[in-house]
Amino acid sequence: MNITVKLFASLREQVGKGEVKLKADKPMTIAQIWAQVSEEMPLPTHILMALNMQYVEPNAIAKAGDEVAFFPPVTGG
Amino acid sequence: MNITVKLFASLREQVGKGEVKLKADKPMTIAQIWAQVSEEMPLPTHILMALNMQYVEPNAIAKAGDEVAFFPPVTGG
Amino acid sequence: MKIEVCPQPFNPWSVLQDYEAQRAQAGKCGATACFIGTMRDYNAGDSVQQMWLEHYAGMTELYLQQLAREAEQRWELLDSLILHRVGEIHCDQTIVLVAAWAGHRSPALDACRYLIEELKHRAPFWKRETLNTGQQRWVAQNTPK
Amino acid sequence: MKIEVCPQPFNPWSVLQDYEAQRAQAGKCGATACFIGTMRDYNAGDSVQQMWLEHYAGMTELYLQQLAREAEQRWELLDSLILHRVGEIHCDQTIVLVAAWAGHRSPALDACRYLIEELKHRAPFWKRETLNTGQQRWVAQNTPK
Repeated sequence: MNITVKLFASLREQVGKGEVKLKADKPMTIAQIWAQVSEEMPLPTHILMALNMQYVEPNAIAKAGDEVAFFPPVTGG
Repeated sequence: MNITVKLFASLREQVGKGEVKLKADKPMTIAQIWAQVSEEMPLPTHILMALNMQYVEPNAIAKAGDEVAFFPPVTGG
Repeated sequence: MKIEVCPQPFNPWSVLQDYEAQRAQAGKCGATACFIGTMRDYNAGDSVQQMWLEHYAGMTELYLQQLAREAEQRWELLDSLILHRVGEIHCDQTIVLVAAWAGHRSPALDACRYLIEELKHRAPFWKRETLNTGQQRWVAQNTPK
Repeated sequence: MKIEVCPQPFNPWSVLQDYEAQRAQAGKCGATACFIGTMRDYNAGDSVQQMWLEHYAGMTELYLQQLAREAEQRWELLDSLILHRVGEIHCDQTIVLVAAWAGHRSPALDACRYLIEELKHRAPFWKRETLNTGQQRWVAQNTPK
């Protein structure tokens, strides 16, 4: 089973990926997932993170089947 | 020339008059006009007064040709 | 700016739609805030059947114009609108509509609230309610909020 | 409650008119407050030609539903509505519409402001502007107000 990782807006362009499937042999923190997806880019300061479509902090834990997302500050409205 | 005096809503019903023309031989305060129109009723506490359609205090002075109005607290909106 | 005292019922949304349609759109408006007051079937614990709205013709229009002008200056609005019913009003009918157009959201929202608060406290309108019992009464004072 | 992410342009006033028309009017609503965000032809000192609005499909709808539900509970609203555009947006087109229905004006106005502020700070939407020069840029942050 995989963890689906999504990136949005300027962050997607920076990292150069919109969606990635990560092999999830064991649970991982959101920070670890970022490191893997971004190939060790430092976590941007104002980045927002979601686990299964709910905001979380970098220490939240994702497991196989989960959806994780990274995105810049939101600018709707 | 006269001063036109108007009363509105509950105040009109209390005093029993909607509009009165007062003979204005000389300028009068709004308080004097109230006394004359109401036949010496004490000025109700929350009453509002207007002179030529602008809010005024009881000591404002009206002269011939002016329009004076007395009304209860407003309840529009 | 549009200020109107309306003896006939109006639909607030079509008023706003028509008003915007006849205005020149110029790319400067980023925010519109509006408030609509509607007649409820209850007030102060009693069931209300209908309402009569009296106003001071002349002063009301003058006051509403002053109010809108003041808000437009204070918040640098692009435009503003106030419509208020008078006469016989039934349940679910619109009593008042205020709207403010601005470049950004804060002035639009602040001005909209100011327009309705000031109108409620200063514009010469008076409500007389007819209760379901048939009893008639003048509303003594607006709720503070 | 109505929550919608809209790929096509909409007229906010006819949305509100249609929405109210199909709701049961029951004499309980005394106050409606609404806010509309519109695309300007300028931002941060530059002339803007058009805009692209990206969102996180799924999370956006979920978040807007949570937001509306929260506002409805906190202010005891009778109803609420949030519509937000995505995709290509042109000058003078509506970006967002929020509305709150309540018994009295204070909850309607407070909830309306809350809805738009929370949406701006938390709902996963992102704006990419195309300037008149042809340059494209992501909007880095919403204005604080």
